[in-house]
Amino acid sequence: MATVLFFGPARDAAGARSAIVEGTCVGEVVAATVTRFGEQFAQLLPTCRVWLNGDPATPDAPVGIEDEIAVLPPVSGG
Amino acid sequence: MATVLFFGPARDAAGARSAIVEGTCVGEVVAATVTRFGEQFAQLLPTCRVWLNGDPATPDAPVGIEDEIAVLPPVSGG
Amino acid sequence: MDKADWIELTEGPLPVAEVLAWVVRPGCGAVDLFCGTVRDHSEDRRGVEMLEYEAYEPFVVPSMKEIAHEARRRWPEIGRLAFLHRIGVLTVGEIAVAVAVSTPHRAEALDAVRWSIDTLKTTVPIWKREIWKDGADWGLGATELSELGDVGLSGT
Amino acid sequence: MDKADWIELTEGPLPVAEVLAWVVRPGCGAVDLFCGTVRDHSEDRRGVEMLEYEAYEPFVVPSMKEIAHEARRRWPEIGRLAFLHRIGVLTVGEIAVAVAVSTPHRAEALDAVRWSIDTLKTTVPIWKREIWKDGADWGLGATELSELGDVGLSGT
Repeated sequence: MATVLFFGPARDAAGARSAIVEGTCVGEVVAATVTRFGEQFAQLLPTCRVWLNGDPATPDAPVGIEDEIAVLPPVSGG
Repeated sequence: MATVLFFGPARDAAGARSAIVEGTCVGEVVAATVTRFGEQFAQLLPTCRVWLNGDPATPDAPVGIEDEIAVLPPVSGG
Repeated sequence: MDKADWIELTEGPLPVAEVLAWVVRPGCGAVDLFCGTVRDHSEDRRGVEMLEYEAYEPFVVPSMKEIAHEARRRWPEIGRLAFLHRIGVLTVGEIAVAVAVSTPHRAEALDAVRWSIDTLKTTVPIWKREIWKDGADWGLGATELSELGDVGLSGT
Repeated sequence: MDKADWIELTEGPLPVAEVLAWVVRPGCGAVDLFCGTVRDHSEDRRGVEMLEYEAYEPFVVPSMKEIAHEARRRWPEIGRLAFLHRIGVLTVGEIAVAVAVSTPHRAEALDAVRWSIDTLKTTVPIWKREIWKDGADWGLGATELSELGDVGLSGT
Protein backbone atom coordinates (compact mmCIF):
# COMPACT_ATOMS: atom_id res chain seq x y z
CA MET A 1 0.00 0.00 0.00
CA ALA A 2 1.40 3.41 -0.98
CA THR A 3 0.28 6.92 -1.84
CA VAL A 4 0.24 7.50 -5.59
CA LEU A 5 0.41 11.02 -6.99
CA PHE A 6 -0.79 11.86 -10.49
CA PHE A 7 0.49 14.87 -12.40
CA GLY A 8 -0.55 16.80 -15.49
CA PRO A 9 -2.45 14.67 -18.00
CA ALA A 10 -2.17 11.65 -15.68
CA ARG A 11 -4.23 13.52 -13.10
CA ASP A 12 -6.95 14.21 -15.65
CA ALA A 13 -6.87 10.61 -16.88
CA ALA A 14 -7.03 9.20 -13.36
CA GLY A 15 -9.55 11.78 -12.25
CA ALA A 16 -7.61 12.25 -9.02
CA ARG A 17 -4.58 14.09 -7.70
CA SER A 18 -3.62 11.23 -5.41
CA ALA A 19 -4.85 7.89 -4.15
CA ILE A 20 -3.93 5.20 -1.63
CA VAL A 21 -3.34 2.07 -3.69
CA GLU A 22 -2.80 -1.56 -2.65
CA GLY A 23 0.41 -3.44 -3.38
CA THR A 24 3.69 -4.45 -1.73
CA CYS A 25 6.06 -3.23 -4.43
CA VAL A 26 6.03 -0.48 -7.06
CA GLY A 27 5.03 -2.88 -9.81
CA GLU A 28 2.03 -4.17 -7.89
CA VAL A 29 0.86 -0.69 -7.00
CA VAL A 30 1.14 0.51 -10.58
CA ALA A 31 -0.74 -2.57 -11.82
CA ALA A 32 -3.49 -1.79 -9.32
CA THR A 33 -3.81 1.78 -10.60
CA VAL A 34 -4.42 0.46 -14.11
CA THR A 35 -7.34 -1.63 -12.89
CA ARG A 36 -8.69 1.15 -10.77
CA PHE A 37 -8.37 4.19 -13.03
CA GLY A 38 -9.53 2.73 -16.32
CA GLU A 39 -8.74 2.77 -19.99
CA GLN A 40 -7.67 6.39 -20.54
CA PHE A 41 -5.19 6.17 -17.70
CA ALA A 42 -3.92 2.77 -18.86
CA GLN A 43 -3.20 4.22 -22.29
CA LEU A 44 -1.23 7.13 -20.87
CA LEU A 45 0.79 5.07 -18.40
CA PRO A 46 3.38 3.66 -20.85
CA THR A 47 4.52 7.23 -21.63
CA CYS A 48 4.94 8.03 -17.93
CA ARG A 49 7.92 7.68 -15.63
CA VAL A 50 7.37 6.31 -12.14
CA TRP A 51 9.27 7.75 -9.20
CA LEU A 52 9.43 6.45 -5.66
CA ASN A 53 10.02 9.17 -3.07
CA GLY A 54 11.57 11.44 -5.68
CA ASP A 55 13.80 8.94 -7.44
CA PRO A 56 13.23 6.71 -10.45
CA ALA A 57 11.72 3.45 -9.21
CA THR A 58 12.21 -0.16 -10.26
CA PRO A 59 9.09 -2.35 -10.31
CA ASP A 60 10.39 -4.64 -7.56
CA ALA A 61 11.11 -1.86 -5.06
CA PRO A 62 9.11 -2.63 -1.88
CA VAL A 63 6.66 0.02 -0.69
CA GLY A 64 4.66 0.76 2.43
CA ILE A 65 2.10 3.29 3.63
CA GLU A 66 4.77 5.97 4.11
CA ASP A 67 5.98 5.78 0.53
CA GLU A 68 5.05 8.14 -2.27
CA ILE A 69 4.87 6.90 -5.83
CA ALA A 70 4.57 9.57 -8.52
CA VAL A 71 3.21 9.01 -12.03
CA LEU A 72 4.94 11.55 -14.27
CA PRO A 73 3.70 11.98 -17.85
CA PRO A 74 5.83 13.65 -20.53
CA VAL A 75 6.93 17.01 -19.18
CA SER A 76 6.34 20.43 -20.70
CA GLY A 77 8.06 22.95 -18.47
CA GLY A 78 9.89 26.02 -19.71
CA MET B 1 43.54 65.99 -50.63
CA ALA B 2 41.19 64.43 -48.07
CA THR B 3 40.51 64.30 -44.36
CA VAL B 4 41.95 61.17 -42.79
CA LEU B 5 40.57 59.89 -39.48
CA PHE B 6 42.58 57.57 -37.24
CA PHE B 7 40.93 55.27 -34.71
CA GLY B 8 42.05 53.21 -31.72
CA PRO B 9 45.69 52.10 -31.97
CA ALA B 10 46.04 53.92 -35.33
CA ARG B 11 45.34 57.18 -33.55
CA ASP B 12 48.09 56.49 -31.01
CA ALA B 13 50.50 55.42 -33.76
CA ALA B 14 49.76 58.47 -35.88
CA GLY B 15 49.72 60.78 -32.88
CA ALA B 16 46.60 62.44 -34.26
CA ARG B 17 42.85 61.95 -34.45
CA SER B 18 42.66 63.38 -37.94
CA ALA B 19 44.73 65.11 -40.57
CA ILE B 20 44.35 66.73 -43.99
CA VAL B 21 46.53 64.68 -46.32
CA GLU B 22 47.56 65.26 -49.94
CA GLY B 23 46.61 62.91 -52.77
CA THR B 24 44.06 62.57 -55.57
CA CYS B 25 42.94 59.03 -54.84
CA VAL B 26 42.68 56.82 -51.73
CA GLY B 27 45.94 55.01 -52.55
CA GLU B 28 47.90 58.26 -52.85
CA VAL B 29 46.48 59.63 -49.61
CA VAL B 30 47.26 56.45 -47.71
CA ALA B 31 50.81 56.40 -49.11
CA ALA B 32 51.24 59.99 -47.95
CA THR B 33 50.14 59.06 -44.41
CA VAL B 34 52.88 56.45 -44.26
CA THR B 35 55.52 59.03 -45.08
CA ARG B 36 54.07 61.55 -42.71
CA PHE B 37 53.24 59.47 -39.61
CA GLY B 38 56.34 57.31 -39.39
CA GLU B 39 57.41 53.78 -38.68
CA GLN B 40 54.99 52.73 -35.95
CA PHE B 41 52.03 53.83 -38.04
CA ALA B 42 53.47 52.17 -41.16
CA GLN B 43 53.72 48.88 -39.30
CA LEU B 44 50.13 49.03 -38.12
CA LEU B 45 48.65 50.04 -41.47
CA PRO B 46 48.64 46.59 -43.13
CA THR B 47 46.28 45.32 -40.38
CA CYS B 48 43.88 48.23 -40.95
CA ARG B 49 40.89 48.59 -43.23
CA VAL B 50 40.42 51.82 -45.12
CA TRP B 51 36.97 53.28 -45.61
CA LEU B 52 35.94 56.20 -47.78
CA ASN B 53 32.91 58.07 -46.47
CA GLY B 54 31.78 55.03 -44.50
CA ASP B 55 32.29 52.35 -47.12
CA PRO B 56 35.24 50.11 -47.91
CA ALA B 57 37.49 51.95 -50.32
CA THR B 58 39.51 50.82 -53.33
CA PRO B 59 42.93 52.44 -53.77
CA ASP B 60 41.99 54.06 -57.08
CA ALA B 61 38.86 55.79 -55.76
CA PRO B 62 39.28 59.55 -56.41
CA VAL B 63 39.09 61.87 -53.41
CA GLY B 64 38.74 65.58 -52.75
CA ILE B 65 38.68 67.94 -49.81
CA GLU B 66 35.11 66.95 -48.86
CA ASP B 67 35.96 63.27 -48.55
CA GLU B 68 36.64 61.39 -45.34
CA ILE B 69 39.06 58.48 -45.30
CA ALA B 70 39.08 56.38 -42.13
CA VAL B 71 41.93 54.14 -41.01
CA LEU B 72 40.36 51.32 -39.00
CA PRO B 73 42.63 48.95 -37.06
CA PRO B 74 41.44 45.55 -35.82
CA VAL B 75 38.24 46.10 -33.87
CA SER B 76 37.53 45.15 -30.26
CA GLY B 77 33.94 46.11 -29.54
CA GLY B 78 31.58 44.06 -27.41
CA MET C 1 22.28 36.03 -2.61
CA ASP C 2 25.89 35.14 -1.94
CA LYS C 3 25.86 31.62 -3.21
CA ALA C 4 27.02 30.83 -6.70
CA ASP C 5 23.73 29.33 -7.91
CA TRP C 6 20.30 30.93 -7.72
CA ILE C 7 17.74 28.17 -8.14
CA GLU C 8 14.11 28.89 -7.48
CA LEU C 9 10.56 27.74 -8.09
CA THR C 10 8.06 30.51 -7.46
CA GLU C 11 4.47 31.55 -8.05
CA GLY C 12 5.34 35.20 -8.49
CA PRO C 13 6.76 37.00 -11.53
CA LEU C 14 10.38 36.05 -12.14
CA PRO C 15 12.76 38.85 -11.08
CA VAL C 16 14.77 38.73 -14.29
CA ALA C 17 16.28 42.20 -13.99
CA GLU C 18 17.58 41.24 -10.57
CA VAL C 19 18.86 37.92 -11.93
CA LEU C 20 20.69 39.73 -14.71
CA ALA C 21 22.40 42.10 -12.27
CA TRP C 22 23.22 39.25 -9.86
CA VAL C 23 24.79 36.96 -12.44
CA VAL C 24 27.48 39.48 -13.49
CA ARG C 25 30.95 38.71 -12.07
CA PRO C 26 34.17 40.77 -12.28
CA GLY C 27 36.03 37.80 -13.77
CA CYS C 28 33.36 37.16 -16.40
CA GLY C 29 33.00 39.13 -19.62
CA ALA C 30 29.88 37.35 -20.84
CA VAL C 31 26.36 36.90 -19.54
CA ASP C 32 23.63 35.06 -21.37
CA LEU C 33 20.03 35.07 -20.19
CA PHE C 34 17.38 32.91 -21.80
CA CYS C 35 13.70 33.47 -20.98
CA GLY C 36 10.85 31.21 -21.99
CA THR C 37 7.74 33.37 -22.40
CA VAL C 38 4.06 32.52 -22.79
CA ARG C 39 3.18 32.41 -26.47
CA ASP C 40 -0.24 33.07 -27.97
CA HIS C 41 -0.23 29.89 -30.00
CA SER C 42 1.04 26.34 -29.89
CA GLU C 43 1.30 24.23 -33.01
CA ASP C 44 -2.22 24.57 -34.42
CA ARG C 45 -3.81 25.96 -31.26
CA ARG C 46 -4.48 29.64 -31.94
CA GLY C 47 -5.52 32.23 -29.41
CA VAL C 48 -3.83 30.75 -26.36
CA GLU C 49 -4.60 33.23 -23.58
CA MET C 50 -2.97 31.69 -20.51
CA LEU C 51 -0.77 28.87 -19.42
CA GLU C 52 -1.08 27.10 -16.12
CA TYR C 53 2.06 25.40 -14.89
CA GLU C 54 1.98 22.69 -12.28
CA ALA C 55 4.96 20.88 -10.80
CA TYR C 56 5.92 17.97 -8.61
CA GLU C 57 7.01 20.74 -6.33
CA PRO C 58 9.39 19.13 -3.82
CA PHE C 59 11.54 17.78 -6.64
CA VAL C 60 11.81 20.75 -8.97
CA VAL C 61 14.61 22.55 -7.15
CA PRO C 62 16.61 19.33 -6.54
CA SER C 63 16.26 18.49 -10.21
CA MET C 64 17.41 21.98 -11.26
CA LYS C 65 20.33 21.70 -8.81
CA GLU C 66 21.45 18.52 -10.55
CA ILE C 67 21.41 20.35 -13.87
CA ALA C 68 23.43 23.19 -12.31
CA HIS C 69 25.96 20.72 -10.96
CA GLU C 70 26.35 19.04 -14.32
CA ALA C 71 26.59 22.39 -16.11
CA ARG C 72 29.45 23.41 -13.81
CA ARG C 73 31.16 20.09 -14.44
CA ARG C 74 30.94 20.66 -18.20
CA TRP C 75 31.83 24.37 -18.10
CA PRO C 76 34.05 24.92 -15.06
CA GLU C 77 34.50 28.53 -16.25
CA ILE C 78 30.96 29.38 -15.11
CA GLY C 79 30.92 32.24 -12.63
CA ARG C 80 27.30 32.48 -11.53
CA LEU C 81 24.31 30.52 -12.68
CA ALA C 82 20.57 31.07 -12.19
CA PHE C 83 17.64 28.77 -13.01
CA LEU C 84 14.18 30.07 -12.12
CA HIS C 85 10.83 28.56 -13.00
CA ARG C 86 7.39 29.91 -12.30
CA ILE C 87 4.23 27.92 -11.59
CA GLY C 88 0.58 28.91 -11.52
CA VAL C 89 -1.34 30.89 -14.12
CA LEU C 90 0.63 33.07 -16.55
CA THR C 91 -0.72 35.29 -19.31
CA VAL C 92 0.74 35.83 -22.78
CA GLY C 93 4.17 37.51 -22.68
CA GLU C 94 4.94 36.56 -19.09
CA ILE C 95 8.18 34.73 -18.33
CA ALA C 96 7.83 31.09 -17.27
CA VAL C 97 11.49 30.14 -17.07
CA ALA C 98 14.80 32.01 -16.89
CA VAL C 99 18.28 30.56 -17.30
CA ALA C 100 21.30 32.83 -16.84
CA VAL C 101 25.01 32.12 -16.80
CA SER C 102 28.17 34.22 -16.63
CA THR C 103 31.53 33.04 -17.98
CA PRO C 104 34.84 34.70 -18.87
CA HIS C 105 34.24 34.34 -22.63
CA ARG C 106 31.04 34.30 -24.61
CA ALA C 107 31.09 30.86 -26.24
CA GLU C 108 30.86 29.08 -22.88
CA ALA C 109 27.96 31.22 -21.65
CA LEU C 110 25.98 30.58 -24.84
CA ASP C 111 26.77 26.85 -24.82
CA ALA C 112 25.93 26.45 -21.12
CA VAL C 113 22.62 28.29 -21.44
CA ARG C 114 21.57 26.22 -24.43
CA TRP C 115 22.47 22.93 -22.75
CA SER C 116 20.79 23.99 -19.51
CA ILE C 117 17.46 25.02 -21.02
CA ASP C 118 17.39 21.94 -23.27
CA THR C 119 18.08 19.71 -20.26
CA LEU C 120 15.67 21.54 -17.99
CA LYS C 121 12.87 20.96 -20.47
CA THR C 122 13.33 17.19 -20.39
CA THR C 123 14.33 16.45 -16.79
CA VAL C 124 12.32 18.77 -14.52
CA PRO C 125 8.85 17.54 -13.44
CA ILE C 126 6.69 20.43 -14.67
CA TRP C 127 3.59 20.39 -16.88
CA LYS C 128 1.79 23.17 -18.66
CA ARG C 129 -1.88 23.43 -19.47
CA GLU C 130 -2.83 25.74 -22.32
CA ILE C 131 -5.99 27.75 -21.95
CA TRP C 132 -7.56 29.30 -25.04
CA LYS C 133 -10.90 30.84 -25.85
CA ASP C 134 -12.78 27.61 -26.35
CA GLY C 135 -10.94 25.14 -24.22
CA ALA C 136 -7.93 24.00 -22.30
CA ASP C 137 -5.58 21.09 -22.59
CA TRP C 138 -2.10 19.96 -21.62
CA GLY C 139 0.81 21.31 -23.63
CA LEU C 140 1.55 19.77 -26.99
CA GLY C 141 5.08 18.66 -27.71
CA ALA C 142 5.72 17.31 -24.22
CA THR C 143 8.82 15.17 -23.79
CA GLU C 144 9.14 11.91 -21.91
CA LEU C 145 10.81 12.68 -18.63
CA SER C 146 14.55 11.83 -18.74
CA GLU C 147 17.06 11.27 -16.02
CA LEU C 148 19.89 13.76 -16.11
CA GLY C 149 22.17 10.73 -16.53
CA ASP C 150 20.44 9.90 -19.82
CA VAL C 151 21.04 13.32 -21.31
CA GLY C 152 24.18 13.99 -19.30
CA LEU C 153 26.27 11.47 -21.11
CA SER C 154 25.47 12.63 -24.61
CA GLY C 155 26.60 15.86 -26.26
CA THR C 156 29.58 18.11 -25.61
CA MET D 1 9.64 51.88 -29.34
CA ASP D 2 7.21 50.53 -31.91
CA LYS D 3 9.68 49.53 -34.52
CA ALA D 4 10.88 45.96 -34.74
CA ASP D 5 14.58 46.71 -34.20
CA TRP D 6 16.09 48.69 -31.35
CA ILE D 7 19.58 49.70 -32.42
CA GLU D 8 21.49 52.21 -30.36
CA LEU D 9 24.94 53.57 -29.56
CA THR D 10 24.98 55.44 -26.27
CA GLU D 11 27.25 56.86 -23.59
CA GLY D 12 24.88 56.00 -20.77
CA PRO D 13 24.28 52.68 -19.02
CA LEU D 14 22.46 50.24 -21.29
CA PRO D 15 18.79 49.86 -20.30
CA VAL D 16 18.88 46.07 -20.40
CA ALA D 17 15.82 45.50 -18.21
CA GLU D 18 13.85 47.71 -20.58
CA VAL D 19 15.32 45.87 -23.58
CA LEU D 20 14.29 42.55 -22.09
CA ALA D 21 10.72 43.72 -21.55
CA TRP D 22 10.56 45.32 -25.01
CA VAL D 23 11.82 42.30 -26.93
CA VAL D 24 9.02 39.98 -25.70
CA ARG D 25 6.30 39.34 -28.30
CA PRO D 26 2.99 37.45 -27.98
CA GLY D 27 3.90 35.20 -30.89
CA CYS D 28 7.35 34.41 -29.49
CA GLY D 29 8.01 31.87 -26.75
CA ALA D 30 11.74 32.49 -26.49
CA VAL D 31 13.92 35.47 -25.66
CA ASP D 32 17.68 35.37 -25.48
CA LEU D 33 19.72 38.29 -24.19
CA PHE D 34 23.50 38.33 -24.36
CA CYS D 35 25.47 40.98 -22.46
CA GLY D 36 29.18 41.66 -22.81
CA THR D 37 30.43 42.95 -19.46
CA VAL D 38 33.70 44.60 -18.41
CA ARG D 39 36.05 41.93 -17.07
CA ASP D 40 38.82 42.50 -14.52
CA HIS D 41 41.42 40.77 -16.66
CA SER D 42 42.34 40.22 -20.27
CA GLU D 43 44.71 37.43 -21.28
CA ASP D 44 47.70 38.13 -19.02
CA ARG D 45 46.67 41.63 -18.03
CA ARG D 46 45.47 41.41 -14.41
CA GLY D 47 43.69 44.08 -12.47
CA VAL D 48 41.89 45.77 -15.34
CA GLU D 49 39.85 48.53 -13.70
CA MET D 50 38.15 50.26 -16.59
CA LEU D 51 37.57 50.03 -20.28
CA GLU D 52 37.24 52.97 -22.58
CA TYR D 53 35.34 52.33 -25.79
CA GLU D 54 35.65 54.57 -28.80
CA ALA D 55 33.81 54.24 -32.08
CA TYR D 56 33.69 55.58 -35.59
CA GLU D 57 30.40 56.93 -34.40
CA PRO D 58 28.42 57.78 -37.53
CA PHE D 59 28.89 54.26 -38.84
CA VAL D 60 28.14 52.14 -35.78
CA VAL D 61 24.36 52.20 -36.04
CA PRO D 62 24.37 51.64 -39.84
CA SER D 63 26.74 48.73 -39.35
CA MET D 64 24.53 47.23 -36.62
CA LYS D 65 21.49 47.74 -38.87
CA GLU D 66 23.17 45.67 -41.55
CA ILE D 67 23.71 42.89 -39.05
CA ALA D 68 20.06 43.12 -38.00
CA HIS D 69 18.95 42.93 -41.60
CA GLU D 70 21.10 39.88 -42.27
CA ALA D 71 19.94 38.22 -39.02
CA ARG D 72 16.32 38.65 -40.10
CA ARG D 73 17.14 37.21 -43.50
CA ARG D 74 18.69 34.14 -41.84
CA TRP D 75 16.03 33.76 -39.14
CA PRO D 76 12.77 35.14 -40.55
CA GLU D 77 11.06 33.90 -37.35
CA ILE D 78 12.64 36.76 -35.36
CA GLY D 79 10.01 38.88 -33.62
CA ARG D 80 11.98 41.73 -32.10
CA LEU D 81 15.69 42.36 -32.09
CA ALA D 82 17.85 44.77 -30.08
CA PHE D 83 21.55 45.64 -30.49
CA LEU D 84 22.93 48.23 -28.08
CA HIS D 85 26.54 49.27 -27.60
CA ARG D 86 27.95 51.69 -25.09
CA ILE D 87 30.96 54.00 -25.56
CA GLY D 88 33.01 56.00 -23.09
CA VAL D 89 34.50 54.82 -19.82
CA LEU D 90 33.05 51.69 -18.16
CA THR D 91 34.06 50.09 -14.90
CA VAL D 92 34.29 46.37 -14.12
CA GLY D 93 30.91 44.62 -14.27
CA GLU D 94 29.23 47.24 -16.44
CA ILE D 95 27.54 46.16 -19.66
CA ALA D 96 29.25 47.25 -22.89
CA VAL D 97 27.06 45.48 -25.40
CA ALA D 98 23.62 43.87 -25.36
CA VAL D 99 22.08 41.66 -28.03
CA ALA D 100 18.50 40.45 -27.59
CA VAL D 101 16.20 38.50 -29.88
CA SER D 102 12.73 36.96 -29.58
CA THR D 103 11.57 34.02 -31.69
CA PRO D 104 8.71 31.52 -31.54
CA HIS D 105 11.03 28.65 -30.50
CA ARG D 106 14.24 28.68 -28.52
CA ALA D 107 16.76 27.28 -30.99
CA GLU D 108 16.36 30.23 -33.34
CA ALA D 109 16.76 32.82 -30.58
CA LEU D 110 19.95 31.18 -29.34
CA ASP D 111 21.36 30.78 -32.86
CA ALA D 112 20.50 34.34 -33.87
CA VAL D 113 22.05 35.85 -30.73
CA ARG D 114 25.25 33.87 -31.17
CA TRP D 115 25.60 34.81 -34.82
CA SER D 116 24.77 38.45 -34.10
CA ILE D 117 27.29 38.94 -31.29
CA ASP D 118 29.99 37.09 -33.23
CA THR D 119 29.34 39.26 -36.27
CA LEU D 120 29.05 42.46 -34.29
CA LYS D 121 32.48 41.86 -32.82
CA THR D 122 34.12 41.68 -36.24
CA THR D 123 32.17 44.18 -38.33
CA VAL D 124 31.36 47.18 -36.13
CA PRO D 125 34.00 49.95 -35.91
CA ILE D 126 34.56 50.05 -32.14
CA TRP D 127 37.81 49.85 -30.17
CA LYS D 128 38.41 49.31 -26.50
CA ARG D 129 41.27 50.57 -24.39
CA GLU D 130 42.02 48.69 -21.19
CA ILE D 131 43.05 50.68 -18.16
CA TRP D 132 44.76 48.87 -15.30
CA LYS D 133 46.70 49.97 -12.25
CA ASP D 134 50.00 50.51 -14.02
CA GLY D 135 49.02 51.34 -17.53
CA ALA D 136 46.60 51.39 -20.39
CA ASP D 137 46.58 49.90 -23.84
CA TRP D 138 44.26 48.87 -26.61
CA GLY D 139 42.35 45.63 -26.23
CA LEU D 140 44.16 42.39 -26.93
CA GLY D 141 42.58 39.90 -29.25
CA ALA D 142 41.25 42.50 -31.64
CA THR D 143 39.97 41.22 -34.97
CA GLU D 144 40.63 42.65 -38.40
CA LEU D 145 37.53 44.51 -39.43
CA SER D 146 35.39 42.44 -41.79
CA GLU D 147 32.64 43.39 -44.17
CA LEU D 148 29.34 41.80 -43.32
CA GLY D 149 29.50 40.23 -46.78
CA ASP D 150 32.67 38.38 -45.78
CA VAL D 151 31.10 36.78 -42.74
CA GLY D 152 27.58 36.84 -44.13
CA LEU D 153 28.22 34.15 -46.71
CA SER D 154 29.74 31.60 -44.38
CA GLY D 155 27.94 29.61 -41.71
CA THR D 156 24.30 28.60 -41.34
